[in-house]
Amino acid sequence: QETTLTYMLWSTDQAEIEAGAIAAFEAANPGVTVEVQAMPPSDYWPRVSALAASGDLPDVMAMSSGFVQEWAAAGNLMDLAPLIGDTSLEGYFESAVEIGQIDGAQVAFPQNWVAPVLYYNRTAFDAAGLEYPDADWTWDDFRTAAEALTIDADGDGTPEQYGYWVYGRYAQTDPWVFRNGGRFVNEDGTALEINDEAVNALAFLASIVDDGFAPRPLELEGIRQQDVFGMGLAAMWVDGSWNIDNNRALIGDSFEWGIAQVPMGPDATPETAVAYAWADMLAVTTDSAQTDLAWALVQHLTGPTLTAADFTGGKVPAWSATAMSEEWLGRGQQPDNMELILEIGAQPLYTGFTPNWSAWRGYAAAGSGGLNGELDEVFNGRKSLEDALAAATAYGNDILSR
Amino acid sequence: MAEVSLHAITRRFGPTEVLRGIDLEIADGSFTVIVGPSGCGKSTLLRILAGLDAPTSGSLHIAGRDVTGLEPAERRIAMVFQNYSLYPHMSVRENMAFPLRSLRMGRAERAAAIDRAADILRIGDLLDRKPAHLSGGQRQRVAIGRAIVREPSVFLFDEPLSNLDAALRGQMRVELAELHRQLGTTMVYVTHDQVEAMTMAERIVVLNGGRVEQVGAPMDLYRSPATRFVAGFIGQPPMNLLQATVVRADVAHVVAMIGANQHIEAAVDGRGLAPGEAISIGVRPDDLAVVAQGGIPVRLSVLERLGPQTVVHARTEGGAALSAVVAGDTELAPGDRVGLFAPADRVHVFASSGQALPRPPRPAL
Amino acid sequence: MAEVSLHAITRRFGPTEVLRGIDLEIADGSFTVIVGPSGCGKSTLLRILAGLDAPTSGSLHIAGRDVTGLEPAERRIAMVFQNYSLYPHMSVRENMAFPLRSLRMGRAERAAAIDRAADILRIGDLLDRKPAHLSGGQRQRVAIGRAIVREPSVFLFDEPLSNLDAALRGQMRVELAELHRQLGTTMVYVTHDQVEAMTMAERIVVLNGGRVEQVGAPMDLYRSPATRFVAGFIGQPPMNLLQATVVRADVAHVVAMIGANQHIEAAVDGRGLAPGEAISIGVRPDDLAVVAQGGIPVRLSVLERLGPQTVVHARTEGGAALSAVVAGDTELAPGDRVGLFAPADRVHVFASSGQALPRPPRPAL
Amino acid sequence: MSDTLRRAPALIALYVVLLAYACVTLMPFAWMLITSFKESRDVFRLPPSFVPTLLYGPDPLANYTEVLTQHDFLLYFRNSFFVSTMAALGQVATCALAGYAFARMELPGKNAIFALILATAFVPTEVTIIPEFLLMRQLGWIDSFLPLIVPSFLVGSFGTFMLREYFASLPAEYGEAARIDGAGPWRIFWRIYLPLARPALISIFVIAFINNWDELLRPLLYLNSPELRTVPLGLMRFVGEFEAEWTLLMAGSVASTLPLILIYVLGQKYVLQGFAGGGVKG
Amino acid sequence: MSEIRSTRAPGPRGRVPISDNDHAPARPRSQSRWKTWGPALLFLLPAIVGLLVFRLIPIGWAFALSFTNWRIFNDIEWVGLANYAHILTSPVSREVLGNTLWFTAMYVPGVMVVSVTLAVLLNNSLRSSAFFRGAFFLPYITATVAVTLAWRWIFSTRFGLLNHLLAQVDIDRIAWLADPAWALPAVAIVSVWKDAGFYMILLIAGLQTIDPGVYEAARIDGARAFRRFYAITLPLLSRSLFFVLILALVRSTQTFEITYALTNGGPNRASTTLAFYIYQNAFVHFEMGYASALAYVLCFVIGLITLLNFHLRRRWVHE
Ligand SMILES: Nc1ncnc2c1ncn2[C@@H]1O[C@H](COP(=O)(O)OP(=O)(O)OP(=O)(O)O)[C@@H](O)[C@H]1O
Ligand SMILES: Nc1ncnc2c1ncn2[C@@H]1O[C@H](COP(=O)(O)OP(=O)(O)OP(=O)(O)O)[C@@H](O)[C@H]1O
Ligand SMILES: O=P(O)(O)OC[C@H](O)CO
Ligand SMILES: [Mg+2]
Ligand SMILES: [Mg+2]
Repeated sequence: QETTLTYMLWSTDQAEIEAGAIAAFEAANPGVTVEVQAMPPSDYWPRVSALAASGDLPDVMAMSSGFVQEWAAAGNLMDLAPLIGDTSLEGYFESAVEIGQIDGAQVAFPQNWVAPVLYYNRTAFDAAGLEYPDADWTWDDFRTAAEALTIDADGDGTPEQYGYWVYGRYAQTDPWVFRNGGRFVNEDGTALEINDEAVNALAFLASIVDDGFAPRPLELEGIRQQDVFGMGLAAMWVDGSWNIDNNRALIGDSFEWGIAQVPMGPDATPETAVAYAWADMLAVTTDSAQTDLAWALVQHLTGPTLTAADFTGGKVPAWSATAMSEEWLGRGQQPDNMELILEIGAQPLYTGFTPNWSAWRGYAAAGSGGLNGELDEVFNGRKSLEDALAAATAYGNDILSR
Repeated sequence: MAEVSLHAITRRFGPTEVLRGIDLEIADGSFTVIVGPSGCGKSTLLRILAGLDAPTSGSLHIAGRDVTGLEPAERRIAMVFQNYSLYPHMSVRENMAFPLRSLRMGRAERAAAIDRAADILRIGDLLDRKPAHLSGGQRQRVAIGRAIVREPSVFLFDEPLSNLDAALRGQMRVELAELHRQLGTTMVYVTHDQVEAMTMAERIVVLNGGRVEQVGAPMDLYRSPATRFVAGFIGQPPMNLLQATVVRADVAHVVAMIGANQHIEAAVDGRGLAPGEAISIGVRPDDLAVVAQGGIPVRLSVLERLGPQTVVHARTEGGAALSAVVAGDTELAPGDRVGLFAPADRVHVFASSGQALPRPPRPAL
Repeated sequence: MAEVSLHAITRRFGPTEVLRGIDLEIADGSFTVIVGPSGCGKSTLLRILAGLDAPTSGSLHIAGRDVTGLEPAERRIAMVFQNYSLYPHMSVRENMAFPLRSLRMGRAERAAAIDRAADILRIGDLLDRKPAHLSGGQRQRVAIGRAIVREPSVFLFDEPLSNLDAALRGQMRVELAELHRQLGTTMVYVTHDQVEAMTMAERIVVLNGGRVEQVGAPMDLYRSPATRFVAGFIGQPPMNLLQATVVRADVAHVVAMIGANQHIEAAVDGRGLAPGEAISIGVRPDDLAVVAQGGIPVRLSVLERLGPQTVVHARTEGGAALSAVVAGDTELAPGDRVGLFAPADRVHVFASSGQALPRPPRPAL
Repeated sequence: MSDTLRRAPALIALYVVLLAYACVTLMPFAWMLITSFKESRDVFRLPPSFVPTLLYGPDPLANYTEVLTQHDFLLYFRNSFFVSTMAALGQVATCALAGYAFARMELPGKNAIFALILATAFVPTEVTIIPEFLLMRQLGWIDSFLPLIVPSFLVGSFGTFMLREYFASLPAEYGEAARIDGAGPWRIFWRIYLPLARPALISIFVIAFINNWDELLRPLLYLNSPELRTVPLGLMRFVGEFEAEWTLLMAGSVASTLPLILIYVLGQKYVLQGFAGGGVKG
Repeated sequence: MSEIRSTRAPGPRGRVPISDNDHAPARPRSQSRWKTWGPALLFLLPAIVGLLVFRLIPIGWAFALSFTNWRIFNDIEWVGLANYAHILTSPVSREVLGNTLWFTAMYVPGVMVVSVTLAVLLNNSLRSSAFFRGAFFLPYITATVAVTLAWRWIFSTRFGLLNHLLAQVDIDRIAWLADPAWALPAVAIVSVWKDAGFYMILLIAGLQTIDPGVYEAARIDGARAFRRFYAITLPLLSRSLFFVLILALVRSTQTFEITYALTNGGPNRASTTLAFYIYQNAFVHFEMGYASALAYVLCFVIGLITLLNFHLRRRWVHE
C-alpha cells in the first residue's frame, strides 16, 4: 500500500544531489513516496526542534556529530542496532560508524565525514624556496615557514601575504590542540578542564599571530574567513576539508595549492596525537512509525548508491569504496593529494563533542561567544590567553552544569 | 399632525444636570426657535428630540405618540447639523438617497423623491458633486435636501447657519423661512444667535442653564422680556442694562438712581419694590434718543455706521457702557458729550431676582 | 510715523495672478479695512505686508523705509490671524512673552509689558491658562495681546472675528475700535464681512479680483459706490440691483424700464446712455418706502423682524427679489401686495461696464 | 519652512543634506543591485569593485533568469503574494472592526481588552513561537497557509491602535446623521466610517503587507511542502551549508523588494494621511 | 454613547470614563443594553478570539515554560525560579543586559534625531520630497539579511568603504565589526539606518497636523529657524515623538536580525543584546525554558521603561 517516508536535511544542495538516489529508492519500493525537506542549518535546527516538541519528527533526519549526543539523550533517535542485526558494516569507515554510537547504541549512521587539514599555497612555498609540509613537519618548521611566507613587499607595515591565517573557530584551532594531545573537556564530557597541552597549542597559535606571521582576525573582518587563503592573503590555513570546493572555485588556476595533515605537537606522542574528524549522519527518529523502511532509506543513502560526484569538496563518503574511487580522489584537480584525508580517517579519531557543545564552544549563531569568542580576543591581542581560557572555562562549566 | 410635546425632560451627565425639567408644547406646523447661550443645553434638548440621546427622566411625544424610547429612525424626524455632516465620500445624490435606502424605497421612487427635493432647493445641477466641491451655502442646501427627501413630520435644525459667512447667513435665513412656508412642516430650530431667532421664529423658546426662561412670539420677547436674562439676550445691539437703586416706586412708576445723582423713570408697576432696593434698569438702544440737553450725560466712544442706521457707543460718567441706535448717518463723533434720553414707557425694570416688573395695569377709568 | 505704501504690487501663483497691481497709501495711525469677497486676494496682500509672502513685483514701504525684502520680524509689524494661531503648548503668558524673547528683552521688562497688555485687554486672570482652555473671545484677545506687547508700528488683522459668534463679534468690533483709539497705531484689517468694514473702518479698501475697486470712508462707499460691485457688496441687507433698459436719459435724469412697463427714475447724469441700452438699477433697502399706492408693485414673501427695524423681502411681478427696511415693527404680513417707492435721488445707475453714473452736476445758477 | 526655502543657499544646503543621506540609504541597496549583476567569482574580488560585470556579458540578466526560472521563484512570489495579501486584508478587516468598536461603540471592559491587545505586542516572538507552533499543530494547520494568515488576520496591535485613533478623529455627527437616516450599526460602519477611513486602512495594509512579506520564522516552522514555499524561504535556499550563492541571493532579494517598493509607492499618499489622522498627532 | 458625543463637547478626548452608568440614559435595561453592547461585541469578536487564542495562550504557555528547563526536544522538568535566579547571578546575562541598555542608549536617541531631522527637512511641498521620502523609506523594506551583507562590506576593516572614506580625512582604520568598542555601535548604525525612514513617515504625519499658521506667527514674532524648531516644532510634535519613542524603545530591545547577520553577537558577546541572546538560547541552544525566562525579564525591563515614560510623559508631551 501507499506510504510516505519523510526525510529532512540541512542542505538544499545535498537534497538536489540525492534526488536521483531517492527516485531510485522509490522505484525499488513500489508504493513508497519519500518526502524531502531541505533548508539551511540555521533554519533546520529550529524546525526539527519544533517538530520534536510536537512529536512530528520525520522518519529520517540528518544528524550532526555536534548535536547527536543531546538528541540521543532526549530520546529522539532510534537505536539502529536491532535493525542492523547481522548486516555487515564492513563497507563503511569504521571510525565514522563509531561516531554515531552513544552508550553502545547506534543512534545515527554516517553518510560522510570530514576532517580539518592544513591548506598550503605551493606557489608561495616555491617562491620562498621552502619545502612543502609533510608528515614529519614540526611546529618549529611551521613557524619558520610562516615567517618566511609573510611578505610585505611595499613596506607599508601591512603584509600583502601572511604566512598563516587563524581565528578562534573549532575547525581552525582544535586540530592543533588535539594534535598536541590537548583536551578541553574531562573524560565524560561533563566539565571543561583545559589541559596544559591544549594551552600550549593555543599559546603557539597566539604567538604566530603576535609575531605578525598571521593577521589579527579583526584586520580581515568583513572578508569571509574561508576566502582568505583563496584570495592569496595567507599562504597557509587550517580548516575543514569541506572547504576544498570553495578553494577550487575561488583559486581556479591562479596558484598551486595542496593539503597536509596538521603538524603533530611537541607535547604529543603518536598515541595522544589523535586526529580530529566528525561525520554528517542520518538518523531514524523515534517518531517514525515505519522504522524498517526508514532504515532501508538510511542504508540506501549512505551506501554505494551515491557516487563520488555526489559528495561536495572534501566530504568523504562513509562508504569507503566510493571514497577510494579515482573519481572522489579527483585526479587532475587541485589538491592532488586527496588520499591524505583518507589517511586521517584511518587514525584514531577524537571529536570532543559534548551536550551543549555549540554553546560552550561557540558555534553557528552562537559562534561569536564561548571558547570561540575568547580565542578571538586572544588573537586580536586584547586579552591574555590565561584570562581568556579562565573565562571560557567558567562560561562553559556554567552551561554544562545546568 | 406632528405637534411635539415634552414633559419634565431632564438630562444629567454624571453629576451635572444639563436639562432641569423642560415642559414644552410645539404646535404642529410651527417654526419654533430654541435660543440660548452656549452650553445652556440646546443641543442636548434637540438630540433628545431626535432620539440621539435619551432623557434621564421625562417623556416625549411626537404627533401624540410616545417616542421616548424609540430609535431616531422610528420617529419620523429629520435633522440638519451645524457642520452639515454630509457624508463626504458620497455624491449629493447618494447623500440624499441614503435615508431612502434605509426606508427600502424602490429605485424609481427614490430618484423621484430626490428630484423633487433638488427642485425645491435648486440644487438639481449639483447632484453629482461631492460635498468637498460645494460652497458653504450649497452644502447647507444639500443637508436640508437630505432631510426633506424623507418627508419627515418634524425637522430639527442645530445651528445650521453658524458656519456660513454673514452675507450667506442672511440669504439662507430667508430661504429657510420660505421653505417652511412651502412645506408647512413642524420645524424646531436651535441657535445661539438671537438675530436668527428674531427673524425666523414664529415662537421663540429662550433656554438658560437648562431651564426655559420664556416662550413667546419674537416681538413679544423683544418688547416684554420676562426676565433680565431674556432682555439682555434678545435684541441686537443688546439692551443696555444698568445697576440702579430704587428711589421711589408706586403702581405706575419707578424712579431709580443710576450713578451719582442721575435719575431715570420707568412706567412699570413698582409695587413690590422698596426704596433703596437694588434693581436693574434696561433700555433698548433704539429706545434711546440722542439729545443735546437733558437725558443721561455720556461721552461717545465709538460710532458704528451701518448705513441705514448708526450705533452709538458711549460711556456714562460712572463708566457704564450705553449704546443707542440713530437712524441713518450722523454728524456725531467719538468724544462728543451728549445726553441719552429714554421715554418712561420704554424703560424696563428687573428685580434683583431677575424678574421683569410688569407694565402698570390699565387705569380702570 | 508708520504710514504704509504699496506700489504696483503684484503676486502670481503659478499661472494665476492673484494681485494685479495694487497701489495704496495707508496713513499713519489710520484704521484701514480691506474688504472683498472670498478669494479676491485680501490675505495674500496682508501676508505681503507682513513679509510672510513676497510680491512678484512692486515695492512696499513702511514708515518710509523700503521693507520689500525684509523678514517679518524686521518690519515692526504685528499680525493677528483668523484662527488666532496661538502657540497651543504655551500658556497665555508664554504666548505673549514669545515675541519679547526675540527682542532679547529682560525678564522684568517683559513681565511689565505683558501686564500692561493684559490690563488693556482685561485678560489678567487668564495668564496661566493654555489656549485650549479659553473661549473664542478670550483667544481673540490673547492673540491681540501677543500682537500689542511688542508695540509694533503697524497692526495687521486677517479676519480676526470670523470665528466668533454673532454676539461676541459685535462686542469685539467695538473693543477693537476702542483699542485703536487708545493705541493710535496704524491698523490694517482684512475681512470679507462688509458690516465689519462699515462699522470699524476709517477708510475702506474694496478689493475685487486682485484689483482695488474703490477706496474711501465707509459712508462715502455706502452712499456713492463707484461700481456696481461695490454697491452690491457694501450694505446689509444688500442693495437691490435690477436689470433695466434705458428709456430716456439726460444730464440730470435717467428713466429706465424694469420688467413689463414698470418705469423708475434716477437723478443721475445720464449723458453717456442711449435709449434701449442695458443698465443696472440699484436701490438700497432703506431707501425703499413701502407704499399702499404707486411704486413698484410687489408681493411680500418674508418679513424679518429685528426689533428696531423690519426687513421686508418681496418679489416683483417679474419675479425679481427686492427688499426694504421698515423702521420698528410692522403690520405687514407675507403675501401682502404693496408698492415699493424710491426717490429718484436715491436710485443708482450702473452702466453695463459696472461703473456708476455720477449724480448730476450742481446746476450752475 | 517656506521662508528658508525661498533663499537659494538654504535650498542648496537642504538638497546637499538630502542627497548625502539618500546616498547613505541607497548605497547598500545599490550594492545589492550591483552584486545581482555580477558573476559569483567577482563578488569577493579585492579591492571591491562596483562593476556589474554581467552587464558587459552576453546575458546580463543571468542571475535573475536563474532565480526566476530555475528556482520556482514565480511560485514563491505567488505564495508570498497570497499570504501577505490575505494576512494584510484580514488585519485591516479585524483592526477596522475592533478599532471602530473601541472608538465609537460601547461595551463594558473594552478598554481593558484594548490595553491587553497593546501589551501583548511587547512579548518577543521567539518565546511564543514554539507554544504557538504546538497550538497550530493541535488545530491541524501545519503545512498550510493558515498559521501564516490567521494570527495576523485576527490581531494587530499597531493597526488596532491606529484605527481606534483614526475613527475617534472622525466626527461623531456622521454616525448620528446616519442613525437619523435609519441606518443600523453595521450600515453606519460599512457605508459611512469605513470608506472615510480609507487612508488609514491603506496604510495598515501597506505596513502589514510589508511585515508579512518579510516573515521568515513562521513559514519556516509551518510549511513543509515545496509548493507552499514563500519568497524568504526561497531566498534561504541560496544560503547553503558552507556557501551562500551571493549573486542569486542578491538577485532574489532585489526581486523580492520590488513588490514592496511598488506597494509603498502606490500607498505613499495614503500612508501619510492615514498616520496623520491616526495615532500620530502633532 | 459615552464616546459618541458632540465634537464641541468640552473635556480632553478619551478621558471620558467608559463606565456606562454615569451618563447612559435611563432606558429599559436589559433589552437596550444588548442593543448597544451586542453589535460592539460582534465587532470585537475577531479581535478577542485572536487575542485569546493566538496571543494569550502562547504567552501564558511561554510564561509557564520559564519555570522549566524545557529544551524543546526534551521532556519538561519543573525548576521553579532557577532560570530567573540564574539570570540574575550570571555574569553573562549581566553583560548582555548591559549591552542591551547601551544599544538602547545609542539606538533610541540616534533614530529619533535622524528621523526628526529627516521629517523636518521633508515636511514641505517640494516636488522632490516624495522621492526622498521613498529613498529614505527604502531601507525599511529591503530584506534585512541581504542588506546587512552589504553593510558588512561597508564596515570591512581593511577593504571597507567606510574606512576608505575615513582614510581620506586621515582617520585610522577602525575594526568596526571586530572591535568590542565599535561592534555594538555598528549594529546601532545599521538599525538606525534601517528604521529611521519608518519613524520619519510617522513624524511627517505628525508634522502635518501642526497648524502652519503657528509658524507664521512665530516668524512675525521674530523667531528664527532654530528657535522655531525647538520652541514650536518639538513641543507640538511631542505626541508623535512620544509614540515614536515608545516604538523605538520596544524595537531597540527586540532587534536581533541585524545583529545576527552583521556581528553574530560578537566579538565575544560584545554586541549580544538580550533579544539576540534569547534567540540564541531558544533556537541555537534550544534552552526554551531559559529563553522564556529571559524574555520575561526583557518584558519586565520594557514594561518598566514604558511605564517610566508614561509617567514622565506629562512633563514633556503637550496634549
Ligand atoms: N456627552 C456629554 N458628556 C458630558 N457633558 C456633556 C455631554 N454633552 C453635553 N455636555 C454638557 O452639557 C452642557 C450643554 O451642552 P449642549 O451641547 O447642549 O449646549 P448648547 O446649548 O448646544 O451649546 P452650544 O451653543 O455651544 O452648542 C455643556 O456644559 C456640555 O459640556
Ligand atoms: N500659496 C498659494 N498657492 C496658490 N494659490 C494661492 C496661494 N495662496 C493663495 N492662493 C490663491 O490666491 C487667491 C487669493 O487668495 P487669498 O487667500 O488672498 O484670498 P482672500 O481674499 O484672503 O480670501 P478669503 O476671504 O477666503 O480668505 C485664491 O484664489 C487662492 O486660491
Ligand atoms: O562549521 P560549519 O558551519 O562550517 O559546518 C561544519 C559542518 O558542521 C560539518 O559537519
Ligand atoms: Mg449646541
Ligand atoms: Mg483670507
